[in-house]
Amino acid sequence: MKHESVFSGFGGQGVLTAGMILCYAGLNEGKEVCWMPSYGPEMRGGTANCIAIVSDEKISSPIISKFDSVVAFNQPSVDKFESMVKPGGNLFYESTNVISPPTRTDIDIFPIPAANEANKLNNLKVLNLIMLGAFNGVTNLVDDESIVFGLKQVLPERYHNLIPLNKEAYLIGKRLVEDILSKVG
Amino acid sequence: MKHESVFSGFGGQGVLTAGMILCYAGLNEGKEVCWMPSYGPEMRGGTANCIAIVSDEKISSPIISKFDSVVAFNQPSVDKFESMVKPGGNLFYESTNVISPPTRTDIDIFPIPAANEANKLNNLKVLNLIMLGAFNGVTNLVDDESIVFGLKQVLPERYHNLIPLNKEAYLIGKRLVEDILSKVG
Amino acid sequence: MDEKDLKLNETEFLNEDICVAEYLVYKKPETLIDIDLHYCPGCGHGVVHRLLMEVIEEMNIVDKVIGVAPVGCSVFAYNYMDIDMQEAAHGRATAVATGIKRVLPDKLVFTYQGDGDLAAIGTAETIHACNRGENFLIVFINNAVYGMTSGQMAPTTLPGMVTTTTPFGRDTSITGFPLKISELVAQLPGVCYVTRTSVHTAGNVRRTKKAIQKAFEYQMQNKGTCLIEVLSNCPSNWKMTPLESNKFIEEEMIPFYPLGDIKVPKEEK
Amino acid sequence: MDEKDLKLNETEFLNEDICVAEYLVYKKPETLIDIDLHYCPGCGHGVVHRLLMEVIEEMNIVDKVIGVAPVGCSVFAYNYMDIDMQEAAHGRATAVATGIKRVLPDKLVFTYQGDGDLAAIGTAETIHACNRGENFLIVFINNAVYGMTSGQMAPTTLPGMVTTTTPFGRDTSITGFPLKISELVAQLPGVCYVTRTSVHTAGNVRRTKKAIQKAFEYQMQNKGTCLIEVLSNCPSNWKMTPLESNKFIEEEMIPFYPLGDIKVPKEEK
Amino acid sequence: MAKVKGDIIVDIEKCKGCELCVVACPQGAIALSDNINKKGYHYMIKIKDNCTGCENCALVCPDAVITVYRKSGKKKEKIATISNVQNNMTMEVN
Amino acid sequence: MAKVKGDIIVDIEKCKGCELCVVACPQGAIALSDNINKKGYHYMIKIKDNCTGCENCALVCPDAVITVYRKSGKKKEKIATISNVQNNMTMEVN
Amino acid sequence: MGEVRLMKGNEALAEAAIRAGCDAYFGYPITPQSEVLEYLSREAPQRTGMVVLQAESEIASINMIYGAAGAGKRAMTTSSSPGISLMQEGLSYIAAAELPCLLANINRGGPGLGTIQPAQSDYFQSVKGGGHGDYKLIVLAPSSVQEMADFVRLGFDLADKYRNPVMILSDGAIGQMMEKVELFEQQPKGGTFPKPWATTGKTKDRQRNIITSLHIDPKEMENINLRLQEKYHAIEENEVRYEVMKIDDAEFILTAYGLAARICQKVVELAREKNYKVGLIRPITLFPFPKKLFAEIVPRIKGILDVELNAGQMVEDVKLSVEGKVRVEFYGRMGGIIPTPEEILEHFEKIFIKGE
Amino acid sequence: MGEVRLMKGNEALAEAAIRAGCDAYFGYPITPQSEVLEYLSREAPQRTGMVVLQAESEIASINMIYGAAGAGKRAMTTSSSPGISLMQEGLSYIAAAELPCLLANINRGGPGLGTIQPAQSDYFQSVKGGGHGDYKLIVLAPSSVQEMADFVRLGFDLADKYRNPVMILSDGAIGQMMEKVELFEQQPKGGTFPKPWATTGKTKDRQRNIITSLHIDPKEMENINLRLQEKYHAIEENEVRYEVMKIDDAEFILTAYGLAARICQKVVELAREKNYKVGLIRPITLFPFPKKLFAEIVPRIKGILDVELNAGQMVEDVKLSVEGKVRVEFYGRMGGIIPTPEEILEHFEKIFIKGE
Ligand SMILES: Cc1ncc(C[n+]2csc(CCOP(=O)(O)OP(=O)(O)O)c2C)c(N)n1
Ligand SMILES: Cc1ncc(C[n+]2csc(CCOP(=O)(O)OP(=O)(O)O)c2C)c(N)n1
Ligand code: SF4
Ligand code: SF4
Ligand code: SF4
Ligand code: SF4
Ligand code: SF4
Ligand code: SF4
Ligand SMILES: [Mg+2]
Ligand SMILES: [Mg+2]
Repeated sequence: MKHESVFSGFGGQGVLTAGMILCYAGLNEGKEVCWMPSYGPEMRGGTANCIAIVSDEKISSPIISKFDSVVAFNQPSVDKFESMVKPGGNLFYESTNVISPPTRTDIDIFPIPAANEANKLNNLKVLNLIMLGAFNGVTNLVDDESIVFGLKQVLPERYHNLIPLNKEAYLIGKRLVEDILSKVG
Repeated sequence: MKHESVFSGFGGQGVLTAGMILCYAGLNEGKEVCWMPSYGPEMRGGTANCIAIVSDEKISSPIISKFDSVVAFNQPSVDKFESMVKPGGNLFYESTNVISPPTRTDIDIFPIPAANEANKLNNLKVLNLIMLGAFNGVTNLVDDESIVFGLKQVLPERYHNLIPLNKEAYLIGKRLVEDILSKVG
Repeated sequence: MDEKDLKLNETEFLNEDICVAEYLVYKKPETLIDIDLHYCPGCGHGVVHRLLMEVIEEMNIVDKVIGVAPVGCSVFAYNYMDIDMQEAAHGRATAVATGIKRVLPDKLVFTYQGDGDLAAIGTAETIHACNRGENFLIVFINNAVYGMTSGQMAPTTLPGMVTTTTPFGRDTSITGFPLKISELVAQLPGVCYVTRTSVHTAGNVRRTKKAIQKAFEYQMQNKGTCLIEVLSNCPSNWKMTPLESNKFIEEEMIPFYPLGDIKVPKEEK
Repeated sequence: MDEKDLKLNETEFLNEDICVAEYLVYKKPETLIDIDLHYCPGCGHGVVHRLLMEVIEEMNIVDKVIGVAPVGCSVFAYNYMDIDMQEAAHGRATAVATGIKRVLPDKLVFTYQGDGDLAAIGTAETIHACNRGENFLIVFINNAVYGMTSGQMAPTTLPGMVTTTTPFGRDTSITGFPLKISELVAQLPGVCYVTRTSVHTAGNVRRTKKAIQKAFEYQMQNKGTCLIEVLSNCPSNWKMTPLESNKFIEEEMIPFYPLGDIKVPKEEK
Repeated sequence: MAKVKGDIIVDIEKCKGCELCVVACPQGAIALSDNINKKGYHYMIKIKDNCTGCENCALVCPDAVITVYRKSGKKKEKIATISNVQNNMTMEVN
Repeated sequence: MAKVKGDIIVDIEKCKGCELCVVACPQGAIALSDNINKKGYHYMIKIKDNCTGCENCALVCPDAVITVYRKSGKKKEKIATISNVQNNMTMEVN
Repeated sequence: MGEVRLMKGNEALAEAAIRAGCDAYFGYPITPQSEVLEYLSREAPQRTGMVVLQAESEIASINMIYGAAGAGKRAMTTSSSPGISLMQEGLSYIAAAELPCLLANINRGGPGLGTIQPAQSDYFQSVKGGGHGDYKLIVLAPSSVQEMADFVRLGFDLADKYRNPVMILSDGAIGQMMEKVELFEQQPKGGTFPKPWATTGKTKDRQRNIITSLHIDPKEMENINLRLQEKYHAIEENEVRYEVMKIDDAEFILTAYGLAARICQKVVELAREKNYKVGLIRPITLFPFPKKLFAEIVPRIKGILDVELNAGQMVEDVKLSVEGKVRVEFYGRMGGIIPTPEEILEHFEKIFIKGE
Repeated sequence: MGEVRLMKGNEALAEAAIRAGCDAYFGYPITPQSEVLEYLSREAPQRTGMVVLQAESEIASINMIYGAAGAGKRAMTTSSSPGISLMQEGLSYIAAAELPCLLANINRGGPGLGTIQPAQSDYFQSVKGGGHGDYKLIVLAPSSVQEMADFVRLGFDLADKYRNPVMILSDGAIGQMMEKVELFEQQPKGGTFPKPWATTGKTKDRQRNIITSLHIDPKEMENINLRLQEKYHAIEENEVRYEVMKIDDAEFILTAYGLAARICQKVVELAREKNYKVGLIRPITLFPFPKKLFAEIVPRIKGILDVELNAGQMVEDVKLSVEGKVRVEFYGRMGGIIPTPEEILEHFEKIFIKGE
């Protein structure tokens, strides 16, 4: 099993962190993982993305052009990565921010109104965990406890009080896709 | 015809200039010439030398290890260059300053009391022209007028009044070897 | 919400009798190219870019000016300024400017440099260009941090200030004190004009503009090196909102780096 | 004249009852290795070398001292000083010294640098080592010229002075004014002691020695950077006899570079 | 509402919502919108009609997105065409 | 001749004839020899017997070739062996 | 098993420096490697008392290394391409003075200011000598975060063993990516190699120590050079390291180092799926280069495809190793572009299978 | 015939710079090339109004060149090995920004501070690229004082033609020796190539000009690189220069550049006296290297002896050119030692005649 994904959005939306939590979760389960950020000055108010690979075997190339899943937090990310989803793969997108949604028919597309849900939690920062929840709700790549493990690794000690909130957001994301899946399935 | 020589002595004795005058003299006669100084911090109170080549044909290697003539202004120069005179070549040395004179028998050796003669002219600076005179007196490599041409090139305009004195020194050097040669021959 | 709504919403107060060319009092200069600046929200670099272009436009010297961009957040300055520009290696802007000005002495040259660029890696070039009295303008953006590389200590970082390379605050016993490079170069005889300004309030923006204009005038008069140090913010790396960052300038930066002229040409003293 | 004569000649005044160990008052230090110095006749480098070694010997700190030689005429300093030494790249002696001192904070470190080395190519390293207050001694030999490379202009060359690269005299409008680097670094808070001395008379030699000793003491007390600027001669490249060169120091150098303390530790002011 | 003397035009797509203009405005005439632009920023909007055309907001704006008009006072001499304003703005001034 | 109080030993082979010691000597006790050493320099010699052992000459000598003795005054405490002096010097001090 | 962590390559390198007993780090920020200085500033001084100093420039850094290494300490700096170019004079001095120390170049796309994306365009500079004079660095090319850590320890050991500077030549992608890394145990600070030549203050029981690269007499300088060349020869004999993948039955060899090798591993997998007998040689030491391995394998193969993130640099060493005895082709992308495995495979097929 | 003078190599280079219409020289003293700055300080400003400025360092020099060349002027600097190492970052920037300019390296023995005697140990640095990224300098190797002068004009012309930095790679001996030189006529200042890209102040009739090497988007950066590589290819096609001596009937080829080639001319003479059929190939352009000439001559010869004043650098390009088809041997001296013709001949005999 190897799952190759990319998380993409505005700088500040927590896309890098989302991918990193996923990798820590994989690590927690003894898997091979690889996380590769885009970096540099395009971060200045621009977009950011990271590749996250979770695999049972050793990972060869960390550079990939086709993804099992794309998690897009904004319009430019949808525009950029839609074509890079492998046939049969998943595209999750933050639907509040995206005006022209993806159109491919050979992949599974999940619109996630994460910003709305985050607003309900009164904390826009957890948007990324909602997206991650949606992602893992579909892929079932890692266990929920591993996500919590990942959260602990990624959040500085002084913010560990926010773990429950983040977990809640994660579960909301999961539930959102379960709803979608149940409607579809 | 190609004549390969080296002029060697203390810094300040004018050895580089002597070689340079010779090269200018060669140039004046349409010959190929090459002048190569030793350079760098060994100049600080140390020794200096230059290779001077005068030739009818194009000069290939400017780096040579055997000389037709060696003109040694002090003891270290005799010590260093005696062995590098080609068999049948010439070794001129400033005899006032040299305590252990050269000993080879397969070359022509000319002790030149240039310092004494320079003292007589009340100008130690012309020692180099005396040595050059000795050298050219034996080798007849260039004409006397060409030496004067060389002097003009080498001396800054404001010292051109010293040309007669230098020429005199040169002729003294020439005469010194003529005396030696006449005694031998 | 669709696009129509948005436009309506934003313009309901618009006074059509005022917003006409006749009453225009401020618009950005044409020489400031109309594309998005890549700077973070609130970053002072944008203000200084605009001021430079305003002065150049108002003085009508576009065809005379050659700018030198540094390596730092403002490395792309040449993307925004509609003038001839060169992008210099990190720290070498004043050497590059020397090269330009010496061969084109009738042109007006300026460098635009950050504190890392000018006061760390470029220290030798800065000091020697100033010491030679190179007749150009150095615009020095002091934001007390390496912006572009994400917030490392700069020579101008304040004592105790947290940066990514001084995670426990700048310890002057290890890294030394902030370098007041303006005060240093002001002592060099070749330097004609050194002033420290800021752009965190409208008044200071006005003063900075005036300084830039003066400096170009001095350059036209061949008076020697001019250096304008602009205290600027780096909200991203200071980990502050733009508003907080301006407060920091007021409360922390200015007390350490007092505003005002450090050196003016003799006849004006 | 043979060798016998020579010896006799030189020793006829020798007083055998005075020249005995008991009455010895001055001999060169053991740490100054007994080989010929490669310097030109009369060159001040030799004096400063000797003074350093005298102080180190007298303070009994040979096993604590690490010296850093520059690139310049004194590049071979390590040939003469019987202490551990490193030879630094041109201009980088203070960076090298920083590397040494930071890993061996209990040792005593000094650099020995010429004006080209310290004030031209090494400007950034000089300023920043001083600004960090690196706790070592910088011995700065100002001979107003690049000695080793045969007499080019140095940053400290006097206005109008002829060098091989200012054949018509230093034109300050082209090359700038002499850089008073001691005055510059004296302003940096990390710097504890800056003084300017010379070695052209016996009195000045004594004062220079005292300064060196003080600087080592301050270093032992962790007071920060000490810099001793020694005005020195370069008869060869000034095209003067040693005596003329000392007169030049007196009459031209000192008026421009006044002798004396430029900065002393606070408590001693 | 105060007598109108000045007004501003904001290039909202270029605004980064830094709020510096907001605190610079002596009239309290402007604020950030609750909406965001394409870049994801809350952009600046006028919230009152009391602008005096003092230029402060434009001066501090790092992104040079504000154009200022003022009815009173002497007219500016050189007035050029404003072609910069993005075409998704309602107003065009020629 | 003045009462002898001091004296010097010069390592003549290392002397470079710079004359700095000569002008530094308050007694005028030293001068350059007409002879030259192996390096080609006129070396310094004593010309008078009025040395006071003031050390000036030794202090200014760039080549550290001068050793100074002084009879009057307090004795130096640590006196080490002088092994440096070249062996073509007449005197050896142990 | 050592501690396992998920780390960025740059962080792993920094953590490994602490654990390898590094005494001093001097560095100047530059993307994509600033994490090294940042991590060390945060972690190192408290843990081992290691000196961590942000220098005023790369030139200062490399010369601080010179000083610290000359004082017998384990010293290190890191940078990325333009910064490494500035260190060339210092590096030549360090190599000449035979000072053991460690450098890392987290290569980004050049030339000039270029881009901050990963590249391998500094191979020549690292391997042939970007500074002046005949000298060699030992060059290690990690291709994983694990190796970013491991090669720090190996690098310091090789440096000490041979009194030679060691360069870890990595790139922006490996520096920035996070992978699982098993960390080795804390080593004694300063390592265990005796350094009797170091300048630590001359004690009575020994002669003075001098660190220098100046030998004004050409004979002496030639002797120094001969000694250096001898050392480089010994390194070539003893320290060649490489990794191979499926070369036993290979008809074609892919060769690549670092990040490009990671990608080529995937290419080998893809190629084998298509039944092409493709193997991979990944030089780990770029100097010393695994010449013999290439020479040996030549008779058994039909062609070599060298893949690099540059315009063709290591390929010269491959060609020099095979001496014209087999076809050597090159595929490279530049300026920070990273080719995909599919793209490389396609190129491979084009030249070796479809025989264009 | 032009004016004939007896000049030092360095002086000839300086004089030629004035005559080639050089607009600006920026330099820092270093032995054995300080005469260039000294000569120009004395002569240039009065004669042509050329700017001559002693910079505070080599780093400043190279970046001043950048500025002046970017302003469309003929700009030049010179240095020797350690100083050239310091210029590597700047050179990479200049190559990337495609600024025409001229450099000379009067090579001295390295590595480190080394010696000031002549050497050829900076071949790799000049030809392979001592700076970061994939770039090439056009490298000219004079072997006489005459060529020290002539190559300045040629160098400026090539630089302007290709918008590429040109390096004259010479050495201390050629820089210091005096020979007869015939000087070309004074050329127009600044040369005659149009430079519409230069930053001279944006006039209304054109877009702004930008000199930069930054292209943060890797695709853009790759395109820049592809364009550069194309240019280098064109240079390889058009600008190869070399000199041959008695190669028509040669069984053995000596190959050497610069000073070593001068010595090898004598070796050929000596060898011919002994009836060995020896010829000489002297690459004049080191990049572009005369690969084709070597490839062509291979079938006719028995062996090549490459002679350099280093540990073996150009020999790699010779080997890459002949692709293993003929034996290539190397003879080198290092650290400023210059071999005599006799010594080289002896070595030649040992390996090729006596067949050791
Ligand atoms: C030789 C070199 N070293 C380091 C860097 C990395 N670098 C880019 S910008 C920068 C510092 C920027 O700080 P500053 O000059 O203060 O500008 P700011 O971004 O704060 O405006 C550094 C270190 C580089 N590009 N080149
Ligand atoms: C990088 C580099 N640039 C230039 C040189 C040449 N160089 C050697 S010494 C020197 C200047 C010496 O002058 P200074 O520092 O004043 O020392 P002095 O000889 O006068 O005592 C120069 C430029 C060098 N060795 N290395
Ligand atoms: S990082 Fe700082 S200096 Fe750079 S653009 Fe952002 S706020 Fe401005
Ligand atoms: S050149 Fe000058 S500084 Fe150097 S040794 Fe001679 S006199 Fe002293
Ligand atoms: S012009 Fe003045 S009053 Fe009007 S919005 Fe701007 S700051 Fe407020
Ligand atoms: S200052 Fe400019 S960018 Fe910032 S909120 Fe106001 S209009 Fe927007
Ligand atoms: S010790 Fe004093 S008195 Fe004696 S020779 Fe020396 S300077 Fe003269
Ligand atoms: S000062 Fe020293 S070197 Fe100079 S003349 Fe006197 S003894 Fe000789
Ligand atoms: Mg900054
Ligand atoms: Mg000096």
